Parts: sequence; structure tokens; C-alpha cells
Amino acid sequence: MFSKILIANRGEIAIRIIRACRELGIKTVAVYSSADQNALHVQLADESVLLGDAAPRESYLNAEKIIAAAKQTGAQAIHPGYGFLSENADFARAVESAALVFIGPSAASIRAMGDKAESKIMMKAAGVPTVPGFEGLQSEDEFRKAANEIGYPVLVKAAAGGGGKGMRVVNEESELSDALEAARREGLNSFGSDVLLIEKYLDKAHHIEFQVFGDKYGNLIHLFERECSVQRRHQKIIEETPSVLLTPQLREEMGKAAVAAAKAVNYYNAGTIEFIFDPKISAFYFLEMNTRLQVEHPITELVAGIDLVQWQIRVAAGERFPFAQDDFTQRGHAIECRLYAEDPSTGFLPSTGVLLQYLEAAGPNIRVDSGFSTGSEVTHFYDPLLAKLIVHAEDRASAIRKMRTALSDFVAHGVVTNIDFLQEVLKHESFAKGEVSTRWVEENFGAWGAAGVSTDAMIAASLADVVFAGATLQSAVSNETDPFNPWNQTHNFRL
Amino acid sequence: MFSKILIANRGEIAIRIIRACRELGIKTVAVYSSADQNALHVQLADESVLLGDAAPRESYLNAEKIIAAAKQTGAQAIHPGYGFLSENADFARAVESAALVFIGPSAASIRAMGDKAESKIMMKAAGVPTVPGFEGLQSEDEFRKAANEIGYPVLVKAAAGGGGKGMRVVNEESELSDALEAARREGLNSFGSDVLLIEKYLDKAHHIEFQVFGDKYGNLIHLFERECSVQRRHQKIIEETPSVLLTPQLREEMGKAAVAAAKAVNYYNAGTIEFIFDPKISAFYFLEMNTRLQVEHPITELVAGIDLVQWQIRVAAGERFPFAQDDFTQRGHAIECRLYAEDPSTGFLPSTGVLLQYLEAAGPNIRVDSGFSTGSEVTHFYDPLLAKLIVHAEDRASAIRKMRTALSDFVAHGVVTNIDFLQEVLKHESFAKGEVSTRWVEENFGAWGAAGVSTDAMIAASLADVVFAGATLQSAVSNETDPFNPWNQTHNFRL
Amino acid sequence: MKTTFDTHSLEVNPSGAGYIAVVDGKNVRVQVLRADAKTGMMELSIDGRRVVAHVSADKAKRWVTMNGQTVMLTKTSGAKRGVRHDHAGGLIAPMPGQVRSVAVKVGDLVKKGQTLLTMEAMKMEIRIQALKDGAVTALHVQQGQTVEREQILIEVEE
Amino acid sequence: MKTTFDTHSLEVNPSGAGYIAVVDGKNVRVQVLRADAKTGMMELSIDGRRVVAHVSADKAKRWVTMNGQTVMLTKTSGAKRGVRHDHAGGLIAPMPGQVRSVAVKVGDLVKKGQTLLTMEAMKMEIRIQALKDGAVTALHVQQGQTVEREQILIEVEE
Repeated sequence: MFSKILIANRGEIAIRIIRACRELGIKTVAVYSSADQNALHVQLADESVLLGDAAPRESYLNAEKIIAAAKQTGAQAIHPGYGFLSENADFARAVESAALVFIGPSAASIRAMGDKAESKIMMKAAGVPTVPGFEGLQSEDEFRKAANEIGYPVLVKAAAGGGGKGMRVVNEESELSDALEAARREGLNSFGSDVLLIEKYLDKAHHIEFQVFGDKYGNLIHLFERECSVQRRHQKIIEETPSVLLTPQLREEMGKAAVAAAKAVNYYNAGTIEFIFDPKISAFYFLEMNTRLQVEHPITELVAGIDLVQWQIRVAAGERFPFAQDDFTQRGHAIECRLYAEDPSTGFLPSTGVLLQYLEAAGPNIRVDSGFSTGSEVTHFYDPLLAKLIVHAEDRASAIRKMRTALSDFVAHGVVTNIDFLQEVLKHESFAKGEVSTRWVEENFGAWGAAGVSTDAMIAASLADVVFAGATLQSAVSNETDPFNPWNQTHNFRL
Repeated sequence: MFSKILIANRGEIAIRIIRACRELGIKTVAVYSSADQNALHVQLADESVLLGDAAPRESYLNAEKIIAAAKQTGAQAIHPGYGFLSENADFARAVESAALVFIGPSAASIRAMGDKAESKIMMKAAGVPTVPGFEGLQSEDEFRKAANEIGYPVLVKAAAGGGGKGMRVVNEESELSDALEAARREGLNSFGSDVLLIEKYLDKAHHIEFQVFGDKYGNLIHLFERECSVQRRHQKIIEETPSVLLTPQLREEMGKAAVAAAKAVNYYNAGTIEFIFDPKISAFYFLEMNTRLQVEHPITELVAGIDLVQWQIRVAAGERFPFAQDDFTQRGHAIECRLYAEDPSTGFLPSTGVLLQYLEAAGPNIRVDSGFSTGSEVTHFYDPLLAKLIVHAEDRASAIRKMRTALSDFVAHGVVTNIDFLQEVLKHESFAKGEVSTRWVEENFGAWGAAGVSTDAMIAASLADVVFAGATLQSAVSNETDPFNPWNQTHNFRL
Repeated sequence: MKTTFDTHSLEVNPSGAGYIAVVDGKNVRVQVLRADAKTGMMELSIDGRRVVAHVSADKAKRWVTMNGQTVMLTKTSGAKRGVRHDHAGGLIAPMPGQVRSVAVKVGDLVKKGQTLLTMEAMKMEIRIQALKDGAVTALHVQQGQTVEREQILIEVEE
Repeated sequence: MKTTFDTHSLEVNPSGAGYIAVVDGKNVRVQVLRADAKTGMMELSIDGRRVVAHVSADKAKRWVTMNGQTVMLTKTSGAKRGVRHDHAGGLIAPMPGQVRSVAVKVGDLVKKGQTLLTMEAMKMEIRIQALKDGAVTALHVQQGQTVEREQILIEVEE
């Protein structure tokens, strides 16, 4: 087993990985940008290395600096988390070339799945169902012909893309040209490639993905599905497992397809096969594979009873997976809500600022994976994910009730959050019925507005100035008493 | 289902029950003594009623006041938690007589199991194995004869007792007289009865208990064992499940005996059958039944995948238990450590004071059931339990590692705690092997002393005065600025 | 003590052991049952109802969470003061981020709906489009520049 | 600045951007890398080693948690000042609680090991026994009385 690991990420996922390392008796090295010098992941790690400026290319996307930091601190392996360099095959190769272990799949697997067009061709060959569409097109004319053949709406997406970037829904021919341009530009900016593919856009589709996991000795299993259909801007905000749509037979079929897909690229470590699911005809299509740990991995951990991050590390260290497919069953129901610093009433625009107050929900079977605390700053440099709130209960109805109670206990002041909006989704009849498809949020909450201001709220705000007057005075006094006193910023009152 | 429940308890268990109620959409009424007016359970409940002075008989043991509080607030049911009135058959009957629902078993079941002598006779009749011994003796002479027949060491205990009170181990005849007197006095003081029984004291015995659960329609199942052998002063400090000592066959036998024992008293709701287990001959004996929720119920919740408190309420409301024995399996391994305000280096004497700082451990599959926060006072009126730290992992070794990491993250200043002592137990070879019997702590840690003071600690303490000087100044200033400002006590520096 | 939040005013005055709030001409009796500065928590009795609120303050802003819902209030002098969304002909940044590209220069004639520049922040691409036909009279940013929320980016006059 | 904790002394003085601690005649370089008053957390560099400590203070007492271990230090004037466990012939309460019963009265002759009174607190019964043969010279408590930790209960002289 490794004695020291560098974590090439930030925020909640860096902390999640640090905790896994500590339980395995492994020392940790955090890396950080100048914007993150007071971040929690830096405080929790055993040591830390400053990479550079806030811009990701100067820090969390800078492969050379990260590998140098690992060599300098004597780390033996690098965990990339999700996002940033996690699906970058060149990075994985560079890590291995530097005689370090990349905690994830092989560079070859990442590369094979990284190109959405190439991987789709491979999946067809492996007998995995894929969405009707075309790869390898060049001119706008070719795309136009393909779109007409498939039938609108169609989806154009960057072959190298992921995470909702470089992706456009095209409802009619007149929108095609702009969409191609935008997707190409985003693809080029974000992934360094403007190659696109086009496929049928499934209107009321569900996004159902399967967790797969393999060791380096060819053992490969799946750990059931995650239903991730509650999305805004092609990004998930609520995930749950099991999916109410799957029969045991369908689950088995999809699980087998997921394992076949991963086997086709000799996959090891944790990965996710994303399917589009059409509930009208109970058909599923391979969408893409995420060759890394997924944001929503905790719901699988709770329902399957496994620590995915610890096993990522163990498998990377050469341990053999002691489990077989039949050792796993789904127990209970888990839901994750992503708490974002964003304003649902303005089309989910991100919100930045200092967290004046940040109180997490707590209680039996409530898990909070978070990278923030009171006084933390939410900057525009990085993803505005504040925390993942995860619950586990005996059944779906209990899990929804538990989540709603937990959300109402969460307090985050200083940035606008989507907490109240998540509540609205959770209490919606369509969510209760499990009918939510990927476009449901935009169709139902376009004109959503936050609750109005109540008289009670105004009374509380007025009285706070009176009751907490002492606190503001303290802050004013103590700022001048000690220059070595960096903690005043944590006061919840700033005047 | 009830719309409002009164919780006749305090501390972590009151909070646990409040959370369960909130998830079920039930309003809660807290009761409290004058010592607890700022307690967390009072803050978390929807409403609260002051019972009286700090002494339990004026507050949490005062059945009349509690029932009056329930009637006054319109609560329909009373949850007694554990301790206090939870195993008081008269209270259960009085609650029902007041047209309220007692969330627990029937008064008759409590009464039948409350007398250790009577229940032992009943268990023998039901074919449940019991510890060799005698009931119904009166004079010291009779006890002396019985002890000689059983063979020393013997155990004398109050027939009405529980929780380690009114119980004495007698190693030789010369100690018998004092032991009888002490057990009688404690029995009289604590339970109002000086009736004793005597039985064989099993030297290297393990304490293994089974959770049972039944609805009001005769469905009764067990939810597996809890190994509770790590004890000091006959009270548990570490519990875990599964027990490493049980084979599947033995587990099934003991589970069946547990269900038979509960059936013998027409039991419903949650209860626990305690067994003494002799690992040398793999024999088990009925010890007693706890006719209430157990302190250590969380480890069963995690490994069996059920919310026991929510089901207590649902069963009390007349719901039918939808599960059968075969629906339950054990998944993973769970450990609970009881974090007490007590000093292991002085024979576990309780420690009282204000919590200057209280930071709980957190992370995936770490659960903290607690009734305290920074600024809370630990008084001598009540049990010195600060928190229950509970972990769940894939196997025992992982669970121990997770617990040790979590313990090292816990900070509790202002009272002496057993945290460092728990660490010593967890890293002990005998614990790793599962060889810990009920007298193991006293045999191995008699001369235990806390770690010495390091130079680093002194440097940190010195520098804190410099670095945090602003904080002490604040406190001094703000105390005079606003008489409506009750929160200054939460500062971690008090000068 | 009179306070105005956005367009609503109320008055809160000490009265005995508590306070009287005057809202819409009606008197409401308020008591502070408990308060914790560390969490900004206040337990109030408003007209006999128990209300738990968490309040934070940043200059004139007050954040209040009650019953799991959060609102943000702004203390004003009483005169109505809107946000700068409708700043003359200026187009402002709806969020902090970085200018990805600028499609026009000063003097260009633009049509309503035409994309003038694009911004990127976190995972979003945002197009800043002309609200009316006109000419670009000022360009305050350039490609690659970091901008704050509500910063004026470009100005278009008819 | 010289500080004495129980029987150990050390001196900490500012030096450049950090401090020099003098321990047992040796100089140790210390830097404060981070501090958070809310949690009493300090991240220090001691002789180049990164150390994370949580410190709380209550009058002369300092609680320090490091590497998951907690110690309690008492700031003293430097002169050795023991706790009062050995207070002349007085027997003190080892914990706060209530006096359950008193078995002797002033003037009684007692034997070493004899139970003089019993206390009860939480779930414990505690016997206060004579440390030596002697006579009861003073009885400071009575049955049912609540006592504090280290309060003198009874005095026995040889």
C-alpha cells in the first residue's frame, strides 16, 4: 500500500479522498491555488503545495506542476478526483512516466472512452446499444443531412466533451448552424478539440448510469444504477438509487451491458457507464463512459455498502477485488442533492461571495460531503458546488422525507443557493412519481421565483441588529488588537 | 399516525427521537429541568415544558408532571427514551390511563421483565437458558448457602435493578455480607426494592445481546446481536455488531431464543434480550430483557438497515410491521464508542464543567448522536454521556480504523473525557482479536494514566494566549455592551 | 427604531422585557427567547408563535433563514433604490467571470439581439446581447479580462 | 514571555515573523501558519514540523488537543502548587455529587479504611474512607447535601 498520496483536486472531493487516505493510514499532500490558501482541503491534508494562480490552467489543470509537487513531497500516487485532469489521458500517462501511480484507469482506457465518437463505434462493436446518430462528419452540410435523417430534435456534442460542456440541443434546422459553432468553440476551449458528433435527442429521456468497478486482474463488476434525470443546463442536481423505472430484469440487462462496455476498453478502477433511458419503450442506449470517480458516487456507497474511494486506492495499489457480482445487493434508497451557489430565479446563474454563515444538516443517515465552512469564499474560478447532501433510508418515500428535513436544516448565507429550489423539486408530484426526465426542470421551473419576504423575516432581521450588536462591536475591536489574528473573518456579522 | 409526541427524556436520545419525529411529520414537545433550559433538545423541539428542578425526581422522573405536560400541549403519545421512566411499568400504565399512547411495550411486559427473579423463572419455563443461580432468598444465611452451592465468584443483584446499579461481584465468602448490604441499599434507593437474586459469576464472560422488535399483531423478529463486552463499572463503553464470536448457527440459535423470550411476555415494540456468553464452551444464558430502546441501538440500525426509532413510533401508532425475519441480513460492521465526561485515570470518575470547545468528528459513515455543543454544561445531575460516536464500514478491521480516525478528530475541552482511553482500547491486541470479556477493562487498565504533557503542547498553549488575545478581549468588551446578549458564553476562551 | 428593507418599512421598539414591532400600522408583540451569535440563531416569540430564525449581516444586507427558507433583505435609507440592471444603455455582467470573446468594437452598428461579447464562468457560457438597435459607444472590457457581477461591460446608444 | 504550566516552564518570544520558544535551554523556532479562534485551532510549524493543535482556556487552565490526544495544563505563578488531595487531615470530594449518608459524627474515633460517609453522583456510589486511624475533628457536610469536586467533607486528626 502507498504511504503518501497527492490529491490533485480541491473542495469536497479532495476532502473525501483525504478522509479515505487517513483511514487507510496513508499520508496526504494537498495542492492548491492562490485563491484556495485557506481552503479546508489544505488544512486537512498532512502537507500542501501551492501550485500557482487561481486560474485552473495555472494550478489544478497544470499537470507539470502537480507531478513536480508529487515528486518533491515523496508521494507515490496521485488521485485526480473528478473534473480537472481526471479524464485526461495525457496526464495519466505523464503520471505513470514519472514512476507514480495514477489512481484511476489506464491512459489507454481513458483515451478510448474520451472520444465520444470513437467510443460509440467501439460500443456498437461490443453489442452495447447506442443512440441513433452519426460520427465522423465534417461540414455543416453533412451535419444538416444527418440531422434530417435522424429527425429533429437532435443533439450536437463535442467528441472530446463531458460534463454538459460543448453540447447543444437543436430543435429545428434554423438553429443548427449556431449550435455547431457554439459546440465547436466550447469543445476547442475546454477540451482542445472541435470534433463533433450528432445524434437523436430523446425528449422525455431519463439519464440512468451504472457504476462499474474493476481490479487490475480482470475482475469487473457493476454496482447498480443511479437515476440522474433531475438536471438544469445538462448538469445533475439530484441523483438517486435505485431508479423507480427499472425492473429487476431491466437492471440486470443494463448492468451486463455496462460491464460489457467497460470490458471493451479493458477497464479497471471506478468508472460510470451513462445510459439514456426511454421509459416509453423501456429502451436504453449507451451515452458515454466517465472514466473516473463520479460526483454522485456516495449514493452507490450507501446502497451497495462499499467505500468506492478506498477501493480506488486499494485497486491502484495492486489489491485484488475480493468481491464478485453476487456479493452485492441494493439496500434501501439513497438520494443526493447538490447544493450549489447559484440563483434558480435567474436561470441558475452562479453566485459568489463569502459564506457569512454555513450550518450543515446532521443526523442519522445524513451525510454531508462539503468543502466549505463559515468564512469560506465562493469564487468564480471554480465550480459553485457548496456541498453534497446525501441521505439513506429504508425506502424512497422515507428518503425524500429525510432529505426535505435535512434541507430545511441547512443554513448558507452570503451567496444565493439552490436549497429552496431543491425543496420545490422534492415536493413536486412528478418527482414523487419518478416521472422527471432530463428537460423537466426547464419545462417546469422556468419562471420560478424565490419565496417572498415575510413580516416575520423582517422582524428577525431588525432584531438581529439589536441582539447581535455586541458581535459587530467585537469585530471592530479585535481587528486592531493583533496582526497575527487571521480569524476575525469568521464572524457572521460584517459591518 | 400521531400529530404530536412528547419526549420524556433529555440529551442525545431526546434529539434522536425529535429527528425521527420530524422526518415522520410529527410535532415534538420537549420537557426539561431547570438545569437544562439551554439544552439542545429544548431548542430543537417545536415546543417545550419546564418540569422543575434539576434533581430527576423533580423533573425527568416525575410521571405526573410529564403526563400533565403532554395533556397541556395536546401531545397524543409519549416516548420515554432510555433510562428515567422508560422501564417503569407504573408510568406506562399511567400514560395509557391518561388516554395517551406509551411508545414502548405494554405495562404488563415491562412488569414481567422488570423483576430479574420473576423473569428468570419465566424464561426457564419458556425453555430459554439462564445462568445457574437462585431467586427468592431472604436471609444472609440462605445467600451464603446458595453461594457455596453455586461456587465463588458469585453475583448478587437487585431483582428490580438494571444499568449496572445494585449489582456486586463476590469473590469470596468474606465479601458477601458487605456486597448484600450495598446491593440492597442501591436497589432500594434506585428502584424502591431490596429484593436480590444470586447467580454464578462468569469470569471471562461476554455480554452479547439481541435486538428484538414486534408489532401489536404478534409479529416478532430479532435484528441480530450486539457485542457489548467492553465495560467499566458494569457499564458498556464500546459496542459492536456482528460479534466475532458467533457462528451463523449460534447466531440463529440465540436469535430464536431471544424471540422466544420476548414472546413469553407478549412483547411488542423494541426490546433487547441480554445474554451472557461463555466463549470457552460456546454457551449462552439469558441475563435480562431491557424493555425499551437501547443506548447502542444505532449499530443495529446501520448493520440491519432499519430506523428503529421511527418504527417504534409507527408500531405504537398501530402500524403493522411489514417485514419478516428473512427480510433482514447483516451488512458490514458497526462500532459505537460512548464518549463520557469521566476520568479513566481516577477509576472513571465523572467530570463536570462547561464545554469550552466541542468539535465532532465527521465524514462518510461516521454518525454522532450527541446532546451537547460548545458552551453546554455537563452537570452532575445526569449521566455523563457526551456523545455516541458510531461508525459503519465493510468489515471489522475497516470499522476499527474508521473509529480510531474519528476519535482522533473529536475535540472536547472543559471536562476530562475518555476519548484517549477509548483509543487505547481500540488499538489493543486483545480487542483486535475480539477476546475482550466484561472484566477486561479493570484487569488491563487499572493503572491507566493519560499521556504526559509534550513540549509541543506547552508551546501551543503559550502561543494561544498570544494569538487568541483578541478573543478574550472581545469577551470582556461585549459582556458590557448588551444585556440582551446571551451568547457570550460560547466563546472558547474564558478568562 | 425604524428600518426599511428594500421597499418595506417596519418599526421595532423595546417594550418591557420584549419589543413591539409596528407592521402595516398593527402592533405585534415580540420576545427574544434565545440567541446565539455564533450561529446567528434567534428563537423569537412573535404574537405568541415560536419562530426560529438564522440571521447574518454583511453591510446593508441581511440574510434570514426561517422554516428552511432563505431570503435576502437590503437595508435602505427608505428611498427606493433599484439594482443597476437597467443602467442607461450599458450592459452589465450578470455574474462574475471572464470575458471569453468580444465580437464588436467602438463605433460598430449593432442590431437588437446581436451577440456583442461572450463570458464564461465556471461551467457556463453567457452571451451578452444588444437590447436594442444602436451603436457601440464604449467598450469597458477586453478578451480574457476578469469581471465582477454588475460591472458595466459595453455601452450601446440608439 | 515566560509561562509555567504545572511544574514546567518555557519562554516564548516574538522573533521575525514567528517566535522562538526556549525549552530546557534549547531554542525552538515556531511559526503560526493558521489560527481560527472559533474552533481554537492553530496550525504551527515547530522546528519545521507541521503541528495542528486545538487550544481552549478557562482561567488558568489550558486544554490542548494534538494528534487526537488531549492534555490539561494549569498556568501557575511558577511556585509549585499541588492540588488539594493531601489537604492536612481533610478528606475531599473526588467528584461533584450528593452526600448519600454520613456514618460518623465529630469526636468519633475511626480506623484507617473505615467508611466515613458515602456519596452518590450519576450512577456511582463512592465511599469516603479514613486514610489513617484518628478522631473526627470536623464534619463539613450532612446527608443530602450537594458538594463540589475537591470540597473538604470531613477532617480526621491522629
